[in-house]
Amino acid sequence: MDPALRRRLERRFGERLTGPIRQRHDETELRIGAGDSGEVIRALHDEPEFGFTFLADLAGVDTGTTMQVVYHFWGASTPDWLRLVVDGLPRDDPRVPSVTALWKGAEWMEREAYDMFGITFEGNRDLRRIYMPPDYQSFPLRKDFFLADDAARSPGAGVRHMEQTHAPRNATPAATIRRTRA
Amino acid sequence: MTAMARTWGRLTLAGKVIFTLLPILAILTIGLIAVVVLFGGAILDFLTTNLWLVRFVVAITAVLLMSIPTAFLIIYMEMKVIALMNLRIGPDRVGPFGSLLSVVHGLKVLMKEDFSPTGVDRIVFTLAPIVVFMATVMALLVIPFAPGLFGQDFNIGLLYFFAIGGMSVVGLLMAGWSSFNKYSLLGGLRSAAQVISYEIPLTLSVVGLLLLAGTMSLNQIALNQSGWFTSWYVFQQPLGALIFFIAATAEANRTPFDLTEADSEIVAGFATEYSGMRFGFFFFAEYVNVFVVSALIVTLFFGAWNAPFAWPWPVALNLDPGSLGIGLLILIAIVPVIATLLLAAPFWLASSRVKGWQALVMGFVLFNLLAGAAIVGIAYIGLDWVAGLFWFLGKTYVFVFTFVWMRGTLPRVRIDQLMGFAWKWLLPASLLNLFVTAAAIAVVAPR
Amino acid sequence: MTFIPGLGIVKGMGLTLRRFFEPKATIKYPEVKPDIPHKFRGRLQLLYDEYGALKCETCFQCAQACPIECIDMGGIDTKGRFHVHWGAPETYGERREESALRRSGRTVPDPAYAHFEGIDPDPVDGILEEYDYDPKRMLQILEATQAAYGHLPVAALKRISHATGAWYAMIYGTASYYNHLRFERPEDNRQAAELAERRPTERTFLTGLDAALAGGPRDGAQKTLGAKPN
Amino acid sequence: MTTTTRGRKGHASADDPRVMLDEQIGVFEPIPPYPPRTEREAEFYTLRDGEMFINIGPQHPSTHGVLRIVLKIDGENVVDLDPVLGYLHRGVEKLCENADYHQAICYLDPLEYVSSLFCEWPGVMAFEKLLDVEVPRRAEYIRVLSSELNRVASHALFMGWMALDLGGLTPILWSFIERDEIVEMLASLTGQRMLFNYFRIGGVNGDLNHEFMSRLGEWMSRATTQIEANIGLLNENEIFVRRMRGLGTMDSETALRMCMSGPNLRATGVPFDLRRAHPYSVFPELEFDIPTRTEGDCLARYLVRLEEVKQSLKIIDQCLNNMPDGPIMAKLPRLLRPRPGRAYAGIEGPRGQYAAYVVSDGTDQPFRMRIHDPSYLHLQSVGLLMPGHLIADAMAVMASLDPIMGGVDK
Repeated sequence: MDPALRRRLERRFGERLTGPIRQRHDETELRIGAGDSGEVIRALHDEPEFGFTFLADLAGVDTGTTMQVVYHFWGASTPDWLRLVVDGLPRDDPRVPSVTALWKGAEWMEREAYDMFGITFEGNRDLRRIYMPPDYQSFPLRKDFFLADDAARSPGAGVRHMEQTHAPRNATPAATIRRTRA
Repeated sequence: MTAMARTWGRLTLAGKVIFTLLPILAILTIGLIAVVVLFGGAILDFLTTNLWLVRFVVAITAVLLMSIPTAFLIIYMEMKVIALMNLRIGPDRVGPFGSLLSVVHGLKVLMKEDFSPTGVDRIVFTLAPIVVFMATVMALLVIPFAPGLFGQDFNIGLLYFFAIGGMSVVGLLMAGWSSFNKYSLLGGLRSAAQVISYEIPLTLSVVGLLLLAGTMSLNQIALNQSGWFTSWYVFQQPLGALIFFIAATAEANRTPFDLTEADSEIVAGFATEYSGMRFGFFFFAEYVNVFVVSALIVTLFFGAWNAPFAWPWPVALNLDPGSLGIGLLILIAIVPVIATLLLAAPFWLASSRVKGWQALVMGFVLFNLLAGAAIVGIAYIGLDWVAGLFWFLGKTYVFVFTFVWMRGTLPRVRIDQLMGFAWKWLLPASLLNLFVTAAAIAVVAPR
Repeated sequence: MTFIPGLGIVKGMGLTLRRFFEPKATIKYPEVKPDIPHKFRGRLQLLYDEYGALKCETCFQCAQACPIECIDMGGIDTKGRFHVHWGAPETYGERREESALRRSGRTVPDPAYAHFEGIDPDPVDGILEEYDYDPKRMLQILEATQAAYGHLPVAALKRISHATGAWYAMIYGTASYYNHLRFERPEDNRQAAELAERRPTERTFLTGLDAALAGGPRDGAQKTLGAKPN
Repeated sequence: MTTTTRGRKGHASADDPRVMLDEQIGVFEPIPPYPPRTEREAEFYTLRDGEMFINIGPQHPSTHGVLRIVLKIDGENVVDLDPVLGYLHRGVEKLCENADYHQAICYLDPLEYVSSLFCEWPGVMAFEKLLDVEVPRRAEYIRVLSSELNRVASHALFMGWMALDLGGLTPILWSFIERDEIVEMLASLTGQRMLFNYFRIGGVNGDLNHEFMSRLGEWMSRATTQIEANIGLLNENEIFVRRMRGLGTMDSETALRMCMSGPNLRATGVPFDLRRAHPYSVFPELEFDIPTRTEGDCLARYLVRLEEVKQSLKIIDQCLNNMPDGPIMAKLPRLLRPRPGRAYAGIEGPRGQYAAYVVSDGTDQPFRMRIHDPSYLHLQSVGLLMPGHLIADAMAVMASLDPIMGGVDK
């Protein structure tokens, strides 16, 4: 835990935060909206008081109600991991600016998030599916995905009632989807 | 009529061909018998006057027959030697120490389906392995295995060798082009570039040797190196021998110059689409080629069939078994029995637990071993071609082992390094070798 | 790298030649068995107690806990009354989802199998009675069931499984093996019907039974399929 | 060959290729068979004069798994490339979300099957952070000890593959002998040779035993000399060094922008090692160096890994000397229900930063399990390193980055 980092972050991004800065173990969590993410990440990367030059991870999260993009940074200025949660993306059309201008290596991580969650990263020049076949329709890591629906629709697969097992006919999605306040 | 037509229609293509050929063959056989009966004497006369024809046919047959066991042997060597260097055991199941595994491989490729993939150019695809194999086997014709034991003594033997060696690249190109596969195409083009580049240093490196020897006949070159091992050409042409060895490695597509079949880059090169006996031909050709190249290195630089030392005393084995008369017959009948009994006696006397028949078997085996050794020894001393073959094959397999050893040790070079090495280093070095040799000859022994 | 060109290569050749004579690492497997570590987990075996009885009580806890569901077991329950088995792979999905939900503290949305459409069990009971609950005559049972319902409902398959004692997986395998057996009503699964139309070669193997099930006479079926009499 | 099925007599067999072909072979189907989705894809799949595509994989001797790379080549020169992933995709993250916390660990093992312990560790560490578990010190030491052994095994295999992709047959077998000894040793500790499944939430599965210790001691006594002898075959070989030096060069700025980590980043001169940069476990108590090189080429990556092996041996030695006594598992309830929260844990593996981000919703299953694998990001940079080199070099570059497809396709 690094309270100095917390103070610095509050001072710099105070009005942009959509939630309190949380600190637990060796992690500091920052929560912003989709509109601010580009500027905030650039500031974290460029400004010497932060200097988070190492993008440790980029992940999409489906909370069941909204979409998130979660970045993890490492910088020499603090012993903590910095977690940046871009929160409150709509589930039907989640969009965030890409960070490929700062970290070209984020391209594939963004592609993966697009493939698994359908999150569109504006500015990624090569945003297409990476794991799933190109004609695949759905986004497997979303919470409303139960089994491989496309696979069951493909010719030769005789497992249609298996598919229904995982999306029960008389159960409304609201009762089945797992959701949390992440 | 319809039944016949239906039968004909059910035959496969091969069946149709054989069915057509069989009557013709029968008629030809009858004709041949008639010719032999009628003109047998005349033909015999012709053959005795033109003995070179008989010699040629026999040589071709012998070379073809020996190429397959040679390939088997070298394939086994490759498997076993590399395995031992890898700290593995290698083949050890079929035959003693797994030595029949390569034979089993040969039978396996024979039994596989003769398969050509969709889209290949069938004719060229089928011809390519034959061209490669024939080019390799034909080179064996001029190798002098022993005094008097060679296919053909051309006075341009070396030139013939290079010409035939250059022909195999045509086969590789044919295979690469006709396979309808990009890996094959790359492999074929690589082999063309590589073999053509390395032909030049290969040829130039022996020019100095030719100046010394004054002949291109391999037989004559072998004769020039008789006596002690100091008269081998490697001591007069060390640089030439080194260049020849390196260029020959590239010519035989062996590691570290095996770019044509670099399995980690272009899957199997020109042989990617081949299977069964067609692949077998490539495979055999590669290993026969290793033998040919080693044999040529031995012939040119390492004294061919000559022993490294001159036989210190004059040998005059004048055995005339006929002079013994009836004694010979008695000797043949009695000596084995007596020798067996004599050799069995110590075993029988040594331990009471050894049964009589066991001692006799041991004695017989010992006698056979001794007799075999005696016969081989006498043959080595008495027949110079046996001694020559012994030394020639021994030296050749040392070089075959070296090739295998290099394959077990070295990684592969890159294509641009390969070409750069040929043109920037080997070619100037071989030219230097040529000039130095010529100058030395001009200074030491001006005509 | 040294300044003498080729020295590294020569050194490497020397090393391989030395290794050529060194003892080898190969274990000649069938003759020589490698010594397996004491703690090795790859060996699956059931342990016996000192009286020679199996220690396993068939509590299925291991099968339930196995995350990749590789444990498939059967036995007699602790009271020695029933032969029980932990289902075949096809049933894992169903069982798995419910148990997972239950364990995670959420409500299970449906009782087991309730989301399959219900059927009138009388026809299938009659068929089972007719075939004497004989699992060896599974194909006839399934064909008769399909004739009765028009397709093979899951509930009917479950009922057949319970009544005949055959595993659901085996019945499912039998049913999915034959082309003329189907799991959906033909009108529900338009795609499967289209697919079947596009595969004329396979349909030539259909029997008269299928033609009868499809509702047409035998000759008519042959005519539409275009199969020529030989 | 313009045969049609209609013109032929007799029965058409399904095996006859001519039945399937109604036009002449020779025209390739356009790749891809669907319209391009991005500008980059459209640009890549447009051929200029003299260029052609060649598929490396998914079945190819040197793709280290089922990877397919579409190379655009001009003669032997690689112009551009497009890696195609997903042949080994199992959806491990989704599987973990449907398993409870104990079960999820066993899904992490097969991610990188040559260094399984490093895949378990971040997951276990993240779970421990969620549960606020204090791991006993002995367990931490055992973790460090076993994982450093696994690092040596992984790097040994890397050297073999590296040589094999350059055409050398022998080093791969020697390094497999080395790896086999370590793996047998770990099998006597963990119970399995490859997918160890050894780390548990709050500790490890079993204590050190006599068999493991005797094997380890026997191996440690000759490990250094044996590894030295093995690498002598490659390190001094002119052919090897000439092929590797100056190949696939990357500077430190680019490496950071490509999100690289581990030896590949250290080969460019950045001394970034999570064991020091973000200390975890007992690494602050251990002494070791972070080997770096500044060249950033394939040879540097190779040599950095060699140095790492020596450092690992040093760490193993210290672990054995400092091994404390005590329990190997923390006291934990059988059913784990962490309170809702998020945790991130990253460790330094043989290939770079392995990490896991876990979201808990208060049930016994992770709500979201994100697995971060370095191979994925390193494989991405082949697009930067390969173009301009030859096909043969493309393989060398890929081997030097050392991606494992099990981790790339999660």
